[in-house]
Amino acid sequence: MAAETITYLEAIRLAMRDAMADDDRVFLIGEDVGHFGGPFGVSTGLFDRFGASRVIDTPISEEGFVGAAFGAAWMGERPIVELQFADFVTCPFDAIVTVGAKTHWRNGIALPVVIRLPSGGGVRGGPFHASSPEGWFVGVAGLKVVCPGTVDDAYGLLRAAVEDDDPVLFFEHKGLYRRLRGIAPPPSHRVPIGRAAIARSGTDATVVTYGSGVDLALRVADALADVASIEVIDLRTIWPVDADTVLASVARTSRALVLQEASRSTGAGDHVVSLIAREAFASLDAPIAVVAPPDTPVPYAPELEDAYLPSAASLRSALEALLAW
Amino acid sequence: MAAETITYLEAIRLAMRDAMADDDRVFLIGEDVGHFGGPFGVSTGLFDRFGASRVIDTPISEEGFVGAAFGAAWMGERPIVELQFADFVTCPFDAIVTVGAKTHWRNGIALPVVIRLPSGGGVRGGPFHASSPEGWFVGVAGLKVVCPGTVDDAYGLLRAAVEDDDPVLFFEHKGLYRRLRGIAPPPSHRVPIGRAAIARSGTDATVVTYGSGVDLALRVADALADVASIEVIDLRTIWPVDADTVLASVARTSRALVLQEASRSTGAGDHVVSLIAREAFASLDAPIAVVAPPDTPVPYAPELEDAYLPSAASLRSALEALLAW
Amino acid sequence: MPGDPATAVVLPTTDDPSVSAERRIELFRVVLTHRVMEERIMTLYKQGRIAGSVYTGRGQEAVGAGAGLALGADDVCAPLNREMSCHIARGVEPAHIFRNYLGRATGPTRGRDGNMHFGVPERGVFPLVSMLGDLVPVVVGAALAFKRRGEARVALTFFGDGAFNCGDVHEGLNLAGVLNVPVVFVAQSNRVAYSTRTEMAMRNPNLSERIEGGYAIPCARVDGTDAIAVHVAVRNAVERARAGGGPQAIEALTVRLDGHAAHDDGRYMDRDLIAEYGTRRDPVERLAMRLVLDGVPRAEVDAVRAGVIAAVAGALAEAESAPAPDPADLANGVYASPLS
Amino acid sequence: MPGDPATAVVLPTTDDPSVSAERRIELFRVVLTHRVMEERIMTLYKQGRIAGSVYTGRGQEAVGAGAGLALGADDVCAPLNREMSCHIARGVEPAHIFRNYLGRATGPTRGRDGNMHFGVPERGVFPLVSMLGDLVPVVVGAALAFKRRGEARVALTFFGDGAFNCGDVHEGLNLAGVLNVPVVFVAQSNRVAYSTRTEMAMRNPNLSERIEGGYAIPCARVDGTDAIAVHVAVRNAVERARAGGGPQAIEALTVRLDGHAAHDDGRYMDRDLIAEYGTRRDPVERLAMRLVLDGVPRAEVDAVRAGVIAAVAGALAEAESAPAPDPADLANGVYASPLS
Ligand SMILES: Cc1ncc(C[n+]2csc(CCOP(=O)(O)OP(=O)(O)O)c2C)c(N)n1
Ligand SMILES: Cc1ncc(C[n+]2csc(CCOP(=O)(O)OP(=O)(O)O)c2C)c(N)n1
Ligand SMILES: [Mg+2]
Ligand SMILES: [Mg+2]
Repeated sequence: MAAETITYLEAIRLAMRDAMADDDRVFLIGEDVGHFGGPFGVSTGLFDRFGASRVIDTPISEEGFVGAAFGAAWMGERPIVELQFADFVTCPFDAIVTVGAKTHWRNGIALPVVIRLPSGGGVRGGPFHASSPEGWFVGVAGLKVVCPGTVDDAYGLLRAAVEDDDPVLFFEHKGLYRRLRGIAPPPSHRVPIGRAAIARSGTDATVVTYGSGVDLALRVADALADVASIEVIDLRTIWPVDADTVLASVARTSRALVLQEASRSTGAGDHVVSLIAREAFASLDAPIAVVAPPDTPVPYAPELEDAYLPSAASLRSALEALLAW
Repeated sequence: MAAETITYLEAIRLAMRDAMADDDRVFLIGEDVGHFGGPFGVSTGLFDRFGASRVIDTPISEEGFVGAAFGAAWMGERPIVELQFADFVTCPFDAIVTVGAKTHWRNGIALPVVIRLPSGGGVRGGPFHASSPEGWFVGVAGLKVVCPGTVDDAYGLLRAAVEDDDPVLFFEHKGLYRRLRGIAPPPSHRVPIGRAAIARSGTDATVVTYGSGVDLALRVADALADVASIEVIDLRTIWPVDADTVLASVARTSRALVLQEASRSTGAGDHVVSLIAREAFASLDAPIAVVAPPDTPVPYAPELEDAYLPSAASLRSALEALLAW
Repeated sequence: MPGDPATAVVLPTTDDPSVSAERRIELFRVVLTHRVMEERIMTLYKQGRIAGSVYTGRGQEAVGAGAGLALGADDVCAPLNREMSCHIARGVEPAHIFRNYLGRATGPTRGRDGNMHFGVPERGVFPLVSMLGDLVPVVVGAALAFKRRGEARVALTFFGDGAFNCGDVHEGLNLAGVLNVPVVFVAQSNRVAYSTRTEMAMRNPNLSERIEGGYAIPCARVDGTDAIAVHVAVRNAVERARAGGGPQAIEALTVRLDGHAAHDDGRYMDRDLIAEYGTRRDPVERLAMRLVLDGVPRAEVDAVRAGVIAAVAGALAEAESAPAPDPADLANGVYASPLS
Repeated sequence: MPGDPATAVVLPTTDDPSVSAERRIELFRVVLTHRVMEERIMTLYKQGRIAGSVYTGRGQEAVGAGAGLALGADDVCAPLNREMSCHIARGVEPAHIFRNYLGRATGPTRGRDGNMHFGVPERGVFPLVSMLGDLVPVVVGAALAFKRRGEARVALTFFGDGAFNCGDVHEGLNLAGVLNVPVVFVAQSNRVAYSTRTEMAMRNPNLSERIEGGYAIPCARVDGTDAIAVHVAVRNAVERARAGGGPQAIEALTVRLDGHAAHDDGRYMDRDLIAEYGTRRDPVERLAMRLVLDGVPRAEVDAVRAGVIAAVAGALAEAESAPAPDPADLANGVYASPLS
């Protein structure tokens, strides 16, 4: 009998459900997360199962309910906050980088809050519903930033994030919600925060990526299997970055390409390029390549968005250039 | 007769005064900028000279008055907004990166707003009054980010920013306010946005820096003059970066060090390291070095802040290591 | 038979003598155009010819129309998702709106943004920004510019009852009062925000009371399905603002008849409200009934309807023939002053 | 002669019978400790022994004291710059506060933050965050935790009349009402924000009216220089909140007697208000007068004064002997769960 498969979206829902079932301190808060199940239906069914004190609908007040999540965490709760779109993280930005990020360092109070941010393009969302704003939090001391790129990680990283004692920004990719399927992980499954994965082993070049880039990189690496052996590093946590895994890979392959969906000068890209350039200088046989959209907002029209986003073709040609260097 | 000298702070005031005198569309808006002259006295005297419709005190509503500045700019005004501390840019973050950054690209409406942000440490301000948050805006399409490091540039960049048709974030360094002195620039003085300066020519290594790093780099370069010839590039505009000037310098020197006051993984550092690593790979004789504080908030206690901030000693030893590589 | 005052259940709009016969027909045309355009857009969406999301203003068309027609040519405004009629009232061409939905190169955002996320600078219309509340401070700033320059112009925006809970709205309203600028706020109290009923999101949902009490900004409460009532209230507010009376507000009571967006069937809505507002208070039919009561010949009303339907069809055909955007152009216009 | 009811101009506090004699003396001790500590701190600042900024609460000490003593041991709070007395009321040691001002390794922030920017987790005190308004949602969330768990605990915070204009305060107040959580807000209406008089920053400066009208949260207005009045009002609010009555608020009317911070001489302040509040309504002397009228022997009042002065001096000495922080420790504690 084939094991049951679930989508990336269902893995997130399952992780919330299991975390809530295991621990009374876990609750979900956000706009329309209750009877409606959230804009993407990620929380469908949780309100019926756990009731209004565990799945809390809020007014349109991101500064308010994100701040409140930190206050509840101060009292020992473990809230999960849903923002309707990652783009709206600009609204509670202050609460996240001020209260969330600095409190433990300043005063020793742990604030275990997970903020779920549906991000990414390919859904014709345009400049306000398709962006990849994770880069704003790379470098912010006190925050952790995770970007699952697989069904397994969607479950395992969310469970680990809820159990983590720090604020964790959980960027879930809207384009992967229903596209990725995988076997439902067991309730014990955890993916450690701060550890990258070797998603595919290879010897000729390393693609460092995360989120929607993982599936793309794996597909292209497979397509190139006849010509080259490509290693794919899935960062999983983009801040703080797992430098050891990245550098060990580049030491093996001597060639690195960073792939991201965030526009060229945002995201985790420059941070990772900088890491490799500084720490793996001696092993590099070619300049580090980057595949990322240009530095503009995400465009709406299909013709534009398709050209904007990294594609198998753009990644492939960048890899070929890197290998040929 | 010696020419009159003014401070960096006075240069900013003078630039505002001259811009307001030259152009009725220019006005200053912010908290306590009127009769009080702002928390640092930068606008002292402007209220008396220009009156309440040119120097506008606001309630404590950063989202409100930053948004309003964009609305006024839509109608053809050229507002200068003062935030009391750059740290508080987290509060109007949304208005800046959403309305300010995206409107021209989306819809062709220019929004010429200058936001003045007193940033930086050395004044015992602690985690909320001493930070260097400019890195959040590096990479944000539609914004321009300038960080004057000299009296001349404080004047010339502010005049250019006010005349620019895009939103410009003007990070003025509190620690330089009264420390730097220079000859008062003529009213015609402008420093083009988007152009770096070679603050000091050299042949053995390039220090790329901005803001408070400029003075520090020049002092250390002078101190090392007997042992090495250090070039200092003052980025002046940190987004978009003047890649040509940086790359040309590194092509000449083959060694690069990026110096910034922002903590290690924030600021412009990784962006510049990435640029050099990707575009000047073939000319590099050593890994790119970075001198920056560790990834923590800015500490308050003098013992801690002094250890935290880049110093002549830390820069010098990093340069020596770079030269010895 | 629809439109027959003897048998119809629909409530006619108010009969305010200050609103001329021509203006009444204009209101009807605008409200109806909004309705018909969105019907076409929903069809196109279901056919997969419009990508992304579609938000309609069904049941609320009178608010944007009444407000939009209350503005003068030099006034400016910032409509949201539910106020396509405000664009139309401002003279924005239906074909231009369709071009935005269809993501065409010659549309207002050149395919860079979709649906109602666009402005029309030459018509004084600022582009919608998704982040709720952001436009409130923006119009306050526009009005500040008018005040500083002594121009007799007014800036206007809308916000939903859900958005009233955003910090930006609070800061913007307060700032408007403190600066005493010529701005008009139109609150769309449609009793819901996405799936959340307004009374679940605030203890006191009487926005007019709160705007007057909290911010000391005069705020009239009107039936937002009555285009003539809205128009009179906004027109008076605009004139007070223009005359130096400072910020003004109107709370328009409506009901969102569709779901939040095309993917949402709105099953959580109050059925009684929908029944009442979808029939007796249908903004289009209320105006039609008013025209009939005014003695406008039935044939003339029908001719307006036919004209609108034909114009919308023509506009859509025009928009569909517009060119697709060119990806090579994508990075142009990030900056108004590009760096050399 | 000061303290003599026959000749003194100072107004005694109210004489509420529900406040015991011991509690009155406790209030006096807390208010006076706040006053004396800040006097020492200003001296240290002028001597260059405290770096950065110093903000005092002179004239407002009764608010933090009255509120802080109204909380139970398990309640939590988030005081701001002007409420050192709230810390003291919560049992935070004066030496601990001094250690923060002096940036010592054993202070509450281990030298990482200065002046009033600290919390004391073991006393249920959340650290002040500079960004005004941020703490309002935070205490709402703490109260939400209490409600969810069925704990009879209360969370309390303060905000200034200037901060009332911040979006976060609006969102937090509304959220408190909608969630109906046991939280108490204390508005410090001291008529000014930095250099900006409150009436210049809002059209309607009556915060109690606005909190009741806008957010439907009961809000009593009290004389914030009267520690007993504040205490009774907050105590009642805390008990209502604890009993399930949902959010409560108090507006305390005070005047900031010093400038915004040590570098500011406050020359823009209303001289008449300062004169009135600096003498007749001095919070310390109002309590002292109350004690005298209550029949507390003069010697006993003097002994409390002397005790406070000695205790503060001792605390300062203790703090000054505390070790300086070690830069090698700087990166510790960025994370509660450090990555391996
Ligand atoms: C800051 C922010 N949060 C959430 C959203 C998602 N969102 C879009 S419209 C909407 C409901 C708005 O309700 P209301 O203001 O009442 O307007 P209505 O849709 O009823 O016209 C929500 C939650 C958003 N656009 N911006
Ligand atoms: C968001 C934000 N903007 C500006 C400041 C700078 N600031 C600190 S205190 C203050 C005045 C606060 O006034 P109020 O809330 O009335 O409190 P008070 O100082 O009168 O006690 C200002 C403007 C800040 N801390 N946070
Ligand atoms: Mg609504
Ligand atoms: Mg105040």
